[in-house]
Amino acid sequence: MSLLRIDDMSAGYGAGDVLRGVTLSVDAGEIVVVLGANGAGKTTLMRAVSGMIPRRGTVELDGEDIARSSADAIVRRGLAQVPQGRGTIVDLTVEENLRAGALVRKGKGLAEDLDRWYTTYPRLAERRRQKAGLLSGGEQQMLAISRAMMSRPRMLLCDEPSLGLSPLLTEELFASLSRINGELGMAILVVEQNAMIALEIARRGYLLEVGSLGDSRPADDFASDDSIRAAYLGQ
Amino acid sequence: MTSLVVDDLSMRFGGITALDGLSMSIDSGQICGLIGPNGAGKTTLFNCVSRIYEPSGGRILLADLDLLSVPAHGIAAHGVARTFQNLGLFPSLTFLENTMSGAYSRGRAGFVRSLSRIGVRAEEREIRADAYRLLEFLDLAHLAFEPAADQPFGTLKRLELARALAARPRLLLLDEPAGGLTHAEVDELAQTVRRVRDELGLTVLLVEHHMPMVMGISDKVVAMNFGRKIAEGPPDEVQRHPEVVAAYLGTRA
Amino acid sequence: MDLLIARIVDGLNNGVIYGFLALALVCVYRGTKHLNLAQGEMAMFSAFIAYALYAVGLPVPVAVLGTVLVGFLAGGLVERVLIRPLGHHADYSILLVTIGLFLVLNAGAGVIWGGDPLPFPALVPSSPEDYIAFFGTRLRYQPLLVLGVLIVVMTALFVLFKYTRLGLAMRATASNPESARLLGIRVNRINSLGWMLAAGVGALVGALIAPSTTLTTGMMFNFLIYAAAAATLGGFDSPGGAVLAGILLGIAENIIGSYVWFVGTDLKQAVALVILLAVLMIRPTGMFGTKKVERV
Amino acid sequence: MSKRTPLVALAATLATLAIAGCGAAPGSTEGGSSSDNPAAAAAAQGLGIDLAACPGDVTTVFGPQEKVGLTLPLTGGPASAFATLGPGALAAFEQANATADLPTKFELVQKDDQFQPDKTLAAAQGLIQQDGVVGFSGVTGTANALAIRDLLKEDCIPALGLPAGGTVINDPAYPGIVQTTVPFTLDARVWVEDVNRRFPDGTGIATFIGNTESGKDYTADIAKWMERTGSKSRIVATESIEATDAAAPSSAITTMRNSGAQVLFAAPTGAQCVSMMTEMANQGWKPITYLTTNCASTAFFSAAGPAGEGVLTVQAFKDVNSPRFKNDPDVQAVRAAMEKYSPSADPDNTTAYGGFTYASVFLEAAREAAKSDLGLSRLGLIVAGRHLDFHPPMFIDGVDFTTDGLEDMVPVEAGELNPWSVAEGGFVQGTLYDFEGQLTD
Repeated sequence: MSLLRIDDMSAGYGAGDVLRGVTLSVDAGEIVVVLGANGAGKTTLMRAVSGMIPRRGTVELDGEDIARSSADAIVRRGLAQVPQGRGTIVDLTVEENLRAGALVRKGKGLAEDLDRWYTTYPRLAERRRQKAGLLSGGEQQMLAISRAMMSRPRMLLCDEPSLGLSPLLTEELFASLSRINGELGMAILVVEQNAMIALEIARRGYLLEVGSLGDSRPADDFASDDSIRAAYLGQ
Repeated sequence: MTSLVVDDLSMRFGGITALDGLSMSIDSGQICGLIGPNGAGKTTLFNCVSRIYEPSGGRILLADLDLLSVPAHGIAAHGVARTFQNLGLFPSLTFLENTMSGAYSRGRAGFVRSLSRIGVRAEEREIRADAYRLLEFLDLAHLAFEPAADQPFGTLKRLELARALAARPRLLLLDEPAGGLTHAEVDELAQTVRRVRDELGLTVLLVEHHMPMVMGISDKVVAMNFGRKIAEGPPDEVQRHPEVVAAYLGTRA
Repeated sequence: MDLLIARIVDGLNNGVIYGFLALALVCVYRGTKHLNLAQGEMAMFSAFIAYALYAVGLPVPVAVLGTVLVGFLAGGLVERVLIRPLGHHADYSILLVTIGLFLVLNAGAGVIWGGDPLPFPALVPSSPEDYIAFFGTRLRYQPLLVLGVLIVVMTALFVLFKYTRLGLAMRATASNPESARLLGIRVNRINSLGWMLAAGVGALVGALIAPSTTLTTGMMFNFLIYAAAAATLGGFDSPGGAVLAGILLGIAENIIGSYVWFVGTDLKQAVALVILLAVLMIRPTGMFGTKKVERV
Repeated sequence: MSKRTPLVALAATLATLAIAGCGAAPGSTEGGSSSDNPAAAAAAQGLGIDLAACPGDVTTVFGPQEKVGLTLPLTGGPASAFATLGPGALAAFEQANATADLPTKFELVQKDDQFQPDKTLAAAQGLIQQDGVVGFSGVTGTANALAIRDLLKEDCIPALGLPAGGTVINDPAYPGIVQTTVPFTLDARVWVEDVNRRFPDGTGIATFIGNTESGKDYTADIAKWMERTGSKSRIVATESIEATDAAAPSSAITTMRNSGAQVLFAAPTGAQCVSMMTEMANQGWKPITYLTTNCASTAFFSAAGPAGEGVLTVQAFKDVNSPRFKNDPDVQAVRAAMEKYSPSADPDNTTAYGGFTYASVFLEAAREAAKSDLGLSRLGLIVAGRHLDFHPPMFIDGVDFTTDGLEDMVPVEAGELNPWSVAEGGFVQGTLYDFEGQLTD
């Protein structure tokens, strides 16, 4: 059974739907990427899944219906978010941001978790007492991923992690997502414009074109044909 | 015949270089598409040309006029008009009034004459007639006396175009005109932009993510990434340019 | 010298009240970034409730704790019924609603308890003979008690904000509500809690200072102006800053009013506002406020 | 619907204006006829009233049923302090309607003015134009009375029995306005005379005065009487307080204490009466303290507790809550009248008795007018109001209500200077000061 199952979901902001009849699934332990050019509706898709905007249709996490749950409830059910633009809580320190990520879960292991992410992203450890607003873009992205992982989610949503980052940093970041997937068996749904890098770590991919989602295809398939280029650059 | 020349333009915000020695040019009467991934510097360039930003270095020439020597509020009078991503219209004014509001920059009546009303009426009549002709041209005349509020987004986009044209520009800057439009509306808008260029003889700089539109109407395309120009040329060339493909699709390291 | 000390003590007495009420303002602001103009009237109404509890025979400390509890619940109710339905971006409407609440509470208290000032018993001995002599002036137990409770409450709030999960959730919500939701924080509940805390602190202020101001419907009006000034001066997100700014404001206004010949008592309020303006021109975030730090 | 409301209101206003205008026109043409009555002409001339300028005939005797207006704060902050005045006044009018043999029954119409002068003016206009009141009783507040006196003068409508202590109220240009409370100038005169008596060689005086209109009266009157009585005392500290300031006035007290003053003249507002006394006790400062008559209520002094001991106030009214007047037959009669004729009146509230007393001045003037040649008319009321000499039942013995045309404009010119006694739980009888005929300038 799919960990995340979305069936015929539509969503938008006020007048008119931006997404129309989207169907998508993510299995446990899998990285799935949604590719799409700017303006295709990637962020709308993410915000619809995470309950930040109203949506219609089926949204299930591990068989539980979350289509009518509020955004915070969805997170508490184990679907963690890395929002576009990283959602850094700028007035809190790096460590407070991480602790805020762990607020939804009860139980012990906070120190171990902090340790784990400081080890994964040593630059965060160096800046743990700094205000998070002072971090560079790449560091803030690392913070956003670690913070989402601090809730020990069942699944991670990543909205365009490469945004505003240099190719080198993007590469580094995707490598870390791949490790998180490998080491923790974490299912990850990532929407991303940078197709080549995303496809490198994903098992399957979807192509989002102005509000409608194509069928899922194995990552290698995309790499070998021209469909993405056509979608991104026209014709 | 060159209309807009951007020469070695740089723009730095704090420690970040948003434009890095960028040069490009558009011939008079051309439609030029400006593309690039998020954060490539398109909007920064756009805002430099429309004089919202003061570049850190370089030149911008419109025909023989040094645009950077013109004060920001004066560029409209020198033939540069722009549209906005999220519509800069007045919802309570009618279509005609909104269109007329675009013409104030070319009004000849100064402050004193406006006060004394000498010659102002005649000028106002002229502007009104002009605005109405523009609405007719853009198939909006039937809405001339309707308020802008509550009209469909696609219609308002065309109204914004009408308002920009009311300033009788030589150079029209379009900032993501396709954003928020449906497929059909985008096609319609593309045709309109073409027609405007053909019939009014404008030069158009278009920043747009919607590739089919850019590739469909542009005479030339400039692609940017990380503040630099990575390709410039006809659409089908730019589309296949390896650096452009890499910028959009990413690369395998 | 003795006179100067007396004036500092006088200023301190008022400053403690400014600081205390400012603390309540900060509680709402920290959670929700809203300024509650009805804060003073809520405190005044709470003091009357304490009086009513005392009048039916409860011991004074129980009456005070009782009104804090009532205030706490009422604060939550106000948030739930009046503020939340307006949505998260309704800053202007929320300001108007708090003005409305101000008027309703003021008129309501007048209708219920009348216009005559009521005597409210202090928690500590407060007959004219109860004081500690201090350089020719009298340190009285009542303001000392207010100061003591203020320090305790401020410390408690500091610990709450800085060292507890709840406090972290409140700070995260205040700084970036959208992100907070995406971390699973129940933002609405946190906002409620901010109002509850503020109303609880306000109730405590009202009941504690009523013995020295006497209990009337107008008792909080002026204090709110000073408290808002103190909260602004101290930086709206800093409990310690608001309290310190309140105390300094009380002392400064008194010293300047007494020793600068053209100021006098008539212009004391103006002094507070001039200090406010001066500080804001130099430090827009207040003396102890957090600067918004963010890299592009 | 919501859009139509202002239109309806506008239409109503225009209609009202039109009716008022039509009503005034024939009246003004007939106005000349009143000069046919030589008694009326003489009486009017004596008070400087131009009968020809009055709309309608002010000499027309009232019908069997007329309306009297009263403006007071029923909503807003001051409402709780003053609203009880209305039911007290109502008791007096209803009692008179039921028992007195006046040819006219008076219906009291109360209107809210929130204690704001501009609203008082609007309320008074409404009372005159819509309700057609023939007079006012109990317009509350000096500034409020000032706001409407031109309107009343234009319409030649009397206002008798005003709880407005300001010195400016007693102005010969406005003969129809009759004050009925301890005027602040009496307060100031008594304080100065009492200090002169205690300290023939002079002493230092501190003043603590509210930053209000009446505060200005106090400051001016204190200076005036100190000069006229040749007082050897000096004012050594002048502190003021904003009307809205609720903080204990510790800094002002500190300053006054350090001035070495032996005497304090204090005129703060409302609850400040209490916090001032408490703060003085807290600082251990015990000058001879004279406190404004506005503070002379048992409620304030009870709240002040031991701090009120010995503080002096001028009193003209019987304090219904003090042991001294608990069993006073007049107080009990008024209490009975309130219980019978206006059950909503609070029989323990001083202000309610005040309302009764203000109304009783109007009713006394009505009685006198009915007996006079002028009869019970608007002019009759004005003339009678300016020539009253009686003892309202709620006045302390020895204090009378006396007016004498434009010669003596100040009706209440005597008062007892009474110290508060904590042990008695009330003011105890002190010295009676009587300046009959000496306060009008």
